Amino acid sequence: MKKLVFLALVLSLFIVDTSDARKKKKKYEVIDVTNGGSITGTIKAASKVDDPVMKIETKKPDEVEFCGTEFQSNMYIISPDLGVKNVVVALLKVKQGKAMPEKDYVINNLKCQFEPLVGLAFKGNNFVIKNSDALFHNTNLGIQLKGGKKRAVYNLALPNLNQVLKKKIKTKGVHSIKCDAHPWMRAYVYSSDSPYAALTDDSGKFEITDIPAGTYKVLIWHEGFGEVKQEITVEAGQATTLDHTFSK
Amino acid sequence: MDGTKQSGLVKFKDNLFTVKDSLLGSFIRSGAPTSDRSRTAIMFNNFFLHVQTVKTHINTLRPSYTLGMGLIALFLMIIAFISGIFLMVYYNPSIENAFNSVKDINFVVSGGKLMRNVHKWSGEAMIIFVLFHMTRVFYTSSYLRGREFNWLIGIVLLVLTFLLNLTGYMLPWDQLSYWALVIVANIIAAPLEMTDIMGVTKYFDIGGISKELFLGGLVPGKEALNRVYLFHIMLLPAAILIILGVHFWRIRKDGGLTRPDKFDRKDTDTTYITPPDKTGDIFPTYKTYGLMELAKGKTPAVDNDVENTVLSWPNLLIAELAVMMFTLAAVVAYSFYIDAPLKELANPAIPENPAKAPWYFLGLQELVGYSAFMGGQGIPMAALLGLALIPFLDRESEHTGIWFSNKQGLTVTIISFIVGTVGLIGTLAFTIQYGWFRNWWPNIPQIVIVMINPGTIWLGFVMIWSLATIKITGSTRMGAIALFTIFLVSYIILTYTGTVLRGPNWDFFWSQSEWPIH
Amino acid sequence: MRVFKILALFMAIALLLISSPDFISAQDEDAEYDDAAYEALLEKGKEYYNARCEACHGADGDGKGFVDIIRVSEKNGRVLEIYPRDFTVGVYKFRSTATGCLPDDKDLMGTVKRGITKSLMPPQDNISSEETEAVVEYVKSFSERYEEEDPCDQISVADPPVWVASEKSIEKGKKIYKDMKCWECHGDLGKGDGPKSNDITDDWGKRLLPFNFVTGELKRGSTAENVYMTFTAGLDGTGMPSYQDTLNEEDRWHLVSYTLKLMGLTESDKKTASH
Amino acid sequence: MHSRFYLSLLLISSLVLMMFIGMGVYREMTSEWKTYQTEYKNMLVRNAEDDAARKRAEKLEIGLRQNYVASLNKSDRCMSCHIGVENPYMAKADQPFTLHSGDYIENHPVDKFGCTICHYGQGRATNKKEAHGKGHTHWDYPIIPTKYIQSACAKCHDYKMLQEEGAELVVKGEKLFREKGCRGCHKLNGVGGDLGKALDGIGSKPRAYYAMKHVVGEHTAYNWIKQHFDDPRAIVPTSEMRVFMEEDESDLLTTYIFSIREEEMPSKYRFLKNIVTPPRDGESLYKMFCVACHGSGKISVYDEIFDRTIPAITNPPFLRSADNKTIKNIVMEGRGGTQMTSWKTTASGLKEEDVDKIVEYVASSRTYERPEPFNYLEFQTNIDSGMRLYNNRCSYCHGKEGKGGNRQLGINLKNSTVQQVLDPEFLALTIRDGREGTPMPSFGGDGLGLSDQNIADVVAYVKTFGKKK
Repeated sequence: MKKLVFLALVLSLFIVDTSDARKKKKKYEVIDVTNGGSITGTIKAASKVDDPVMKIETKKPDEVEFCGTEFQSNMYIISPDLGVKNVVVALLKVKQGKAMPEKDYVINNLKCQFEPLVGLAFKGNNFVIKNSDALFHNTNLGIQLKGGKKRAVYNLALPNLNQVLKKKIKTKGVHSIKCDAHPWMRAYVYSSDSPYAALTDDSGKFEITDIPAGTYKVLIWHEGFGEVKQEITVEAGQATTLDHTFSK
Repeated sequence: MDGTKQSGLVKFKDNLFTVKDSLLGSFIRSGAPTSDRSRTAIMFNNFFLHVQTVKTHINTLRPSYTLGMGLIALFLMIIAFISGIFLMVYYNPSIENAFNSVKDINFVVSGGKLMRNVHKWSGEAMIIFVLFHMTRVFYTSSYLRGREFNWLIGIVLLVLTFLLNLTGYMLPWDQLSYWALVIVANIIAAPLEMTDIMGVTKYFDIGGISKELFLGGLVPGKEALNRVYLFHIMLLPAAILIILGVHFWRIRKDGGLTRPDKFDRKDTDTTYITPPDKTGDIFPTYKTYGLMELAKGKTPAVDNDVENTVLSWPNLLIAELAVMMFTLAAVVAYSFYIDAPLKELANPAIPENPAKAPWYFLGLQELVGYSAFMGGQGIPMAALLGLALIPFLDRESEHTGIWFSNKQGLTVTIISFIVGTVGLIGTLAFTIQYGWFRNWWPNIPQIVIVMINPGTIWLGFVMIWSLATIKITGSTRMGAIALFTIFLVSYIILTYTGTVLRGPNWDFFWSQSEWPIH
Repeated sequence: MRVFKILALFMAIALLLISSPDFISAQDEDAEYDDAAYEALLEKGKEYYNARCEACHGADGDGKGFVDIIRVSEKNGRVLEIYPRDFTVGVYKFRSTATGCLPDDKDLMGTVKRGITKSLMPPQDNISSEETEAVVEYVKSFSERYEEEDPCDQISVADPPVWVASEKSIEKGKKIYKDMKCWECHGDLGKGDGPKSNDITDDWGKRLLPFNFVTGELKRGSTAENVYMTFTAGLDGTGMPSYQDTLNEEDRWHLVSYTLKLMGLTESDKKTASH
Repeated sequence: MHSRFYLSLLLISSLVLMMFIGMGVYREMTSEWKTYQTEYKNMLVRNAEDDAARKRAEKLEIGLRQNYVASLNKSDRCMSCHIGVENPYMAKADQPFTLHSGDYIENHPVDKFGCTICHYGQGRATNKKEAHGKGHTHWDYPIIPTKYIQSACAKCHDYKMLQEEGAELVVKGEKLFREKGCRGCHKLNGVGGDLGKALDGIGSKPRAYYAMKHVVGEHTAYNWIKQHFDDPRAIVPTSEMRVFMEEDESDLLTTYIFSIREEEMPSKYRFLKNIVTPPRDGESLYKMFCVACHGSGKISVYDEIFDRTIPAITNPPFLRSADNKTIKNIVMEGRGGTQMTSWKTTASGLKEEDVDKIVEYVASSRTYERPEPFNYLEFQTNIDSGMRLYNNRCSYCHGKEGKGGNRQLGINLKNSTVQQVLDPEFLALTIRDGREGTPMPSFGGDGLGLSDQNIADVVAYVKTFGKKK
């Protein structure tokens, strides 16, 4: 009997072990962060950039009525003192730290636009994809790769009004969202595998807190300006400043 | 001597004032007959009436005996003649204008369309009623007792009826006409198949020559149209009129219509006859007369059955008048609703698919599908020959005047009808389903197919069947009934098959609605 | 006795491992680092790839071989521009896994063997199963995605219900086709000419044309199961979304019926065609 | 009287006959055109402006009207119903009384031209159904839809005049006909390709000429042609016609098609002053005969209709390795086993000088000098090695036996042109350098790594295809 128990134990160990062995990258580990550092800063643009107006071209007359013929792209929302909104600032490859936020990320198809335009999602939660239009939308979500390529993550059909789908967030990085039925629709979500990611506010400010001391790689990404990666060292209990100025 | 001294002018004056009466009197010499004597006289004295006997046997007047078929056929012919003359006024027999003139008859001439319909339908109905008439004559054994010759004349009339219709079909020069002409020309050229088989076409091309004679060239064109027109309006009508005269003459000479040897009057007979009025009766019922002493055979009065005859005026004449009006009314009513077909202008480049002969020849066309020679000429000739020989091979005259001869005759008719229907449908179904020799052995010599094809096999079967009937029943009349019944059934079934069941490429279809849309 | 018990224990473990579906992939992942057999397999795959695939898909698997774009003019004159697949991204259309998932190895092997005749990828009719496996392993090695992600489970497809392609089902499918807005891309008559058909791009930013059903030739093979799988899994990398969450299984089969009708592949279509 | 049966038969039959004769007379009296004419007369009387006009209107005779035009052999009775066609007061009236639109009627008076010479339909008919020739009326030329009516103008007028005076649709159609390359497959006046039917007199072909099985709507020649342009394979399932229409192009071409007629108009009707011969330079000829398949010729396309690749014939890499003589040879001989037919004068009716012009035009985008020669003849070739290489490297596109097609990207290597007309040097260059803009990769040099010797072997092997039967 004892031997059987032993056998089961060994077996279960082995199985757990094999499934772990597939993960070459260690999973994010939650620890108690005491006296963590923080990063604050402002992302600015070198000069004012005009926010382009985008045209809507469709062959379906009912959509012209519903969606309009053009819209403000909101790509460059720049405050008077040149702070840039909707910039993602995220620490990369964080091995351990505070607990992941538990919050689903809602992608709403509203009036032929995605809402929100740029957002932060945290791995392990769900994408909640919602269609608030009486139109066919599909939500084609993919990781942005180098060279303008994309890697599909979800491509889901939402033909009906008020349809809601829930899908696990399982990938990380900057995802672009598009709707193949309405090629002007676009949105971005940064899916982070650590809780250390932030989005700039209207004045271009952001803050990331409770970071265990150490040297990190930071990603600064903006839809129009592109992305920048930097190294930053966070000291315990200190606020480190990270400013960046995008130029076009 | 006053009278003689009357001046010529006064005489002229008198004559002038009485011209109306004297003119009428010379037309209507005797006025309306009021007595049997005058009724008799009028039958003698009137050219149109004298072809009929003075007294008519009651049997002749019974609709259930004659069914009026011969008369209807006659009246149809008259209607067709009259309407044909009307159409001839407008029709133009040239390939440039034939079609247009028919269109004009349809569209512009007042009543032209109706008249054309009447002509067309009376002509085609004539075929049906000539056949019905023949059927009646056959089943009542009316081809015997001196009537053998008239039977032959009847067959000639049948052929003439076919030819008149056929030539008429070709005149509008539309697609139907043209392709029917082509088919007929090919049937005429059918001996080509035989000469080809014998390998003598090079020296003796009888089929080709006949075709060329008929068309007036190698392809249907204006010569063919002229020829057909000539046939249709002159040669064939003249022939049919003359031969029809002989036909009637023979009826009169052969003692009128047949009747049973033992005739019983029925109470219902009074529905059809007016009994003789006895005033001035010149034909006592107890006397018999031979009206023409040189005439052979029996005149209706010279018989022991004289008490069953009634005066032709008014009995026969009313009957004839009624049938005439009936025929006319029926033809006009039919023509009012159903238009005679007229398709597109003849176009030699675009064959009709299926190219069909007129419906009454589609039985032949079905047989032509097996072998051009046998179907087009061999089998029809054999059938006509068989029909012509019936009165000479069956001489049992005791059944004359009785429908189906006797009970056995009716049985033979029914059995032959069933055997004919089932057998022929079976043969056709087999051929349609499995094809024939050519489909099984593509390299088989054509002569085998000419000799052995569904048509000839059926012909052989019919012969064997009627011989067997003769053997079993010991009666040639029964054999004749078997033969004729199957002939009739075959004509109907083959015609139906060719008309309804054959579609494009002569393929089999249950109905025209299944034809592939073209 | 003891020896026997130890033996039994090892056998039990071995049995369990084999029966576990994770075993093979586990093997592979490990093998990438330390298994010489795996290296040999890759080498073999590379050899095959360089001989038969490289001209189109490129030596680096980025779809930029010497052949470049292949253009196919459909019968209605629509010219499809076909770019050989870029393996570096690791996105595949013909999967039997849910949307966003890596394909099952069997999917890839099937595609290699069958070819995609519509896109002129020739079928590899005389390839052995080891060669297939090898070349698929090699193709997989182009994308780091295989290192990052877990393969998903295959979606199981039962045999098509008997009523698929029946008149009634076609009618229902037609309604779904309308309600699901399939026509917006694929057109009312399925000719790929809907109002959205000109605006669609794939994940590489290249213009895409929606499938023209009338051609009757589905790239992954024109069977009912494949059509069903397309609705279920979607075609990743293209505009064709997955309807797995939107339509229930029955409705997807109805849609299959209508699709087959549009493609002229129902029984009655075949009958009229032979007429 | 006792003969009740016959007497009652006589009575009933006579009554029926009378009835039908009466009905026949009634039908004549109330014929369609009589009704229309009465209506027209009433309209005139009602709307008369003064007494004289009213008197004139009242005198209008009701009767069939016919235009007989002897030289056209037309008897048109259309005006029996369309009685107001020349009456300017009828401009706003409804059909059938309305005035003829436009000013055509001024130069084409009805009594000189009739109606059916332009509109077709059955002029002799006196009821609408048969006159318009619609439905099952057994009339070969039903009334032509107004959108194609200009096809009739081209019977008598030259294109310049048509262009200037309001018949531009048929002019556009004619231009399209030249520029869509219709004659690449269809002969007209003896010049053109052999793949399709000759188009001489196509506009006069009767309805029965067309297989109407798949035509949607009414089965007329007009619908057939129009729908066949829109989707050839919907009308003729086995059609290989490569024609792709945009917007109204199919209507324009249909209009032109119905101006190609068999019958010739009498000379006094013809109005040909400025006959402009269409340009016959290389580009026009290329469009007329080649463009339907080759398009611009810059890129090669695998065509699902032909089930083979249509080569790019104007792209520079091809021109670099093929000199004008080679191209001309290909054009003149055609490529056996493919849709490329021979363009010799005897086969296509095209003059040799025209072929020269086409070749010149095709070669005009040649940008490079001849490539570095391969010198094929200097190699000792080994056919076995060529076969191995071919099977390994070429057969996936060109097929094991070099036939191409059938879902294989490569062109047919087995046809007589490749085997006999093209010299090995050309083939070797093609293999070595590939064809940019087409799927044919460069196998030599840095490309897929075949040595010159290998290439020579492959060429030698390819050349053996012609010998095998």
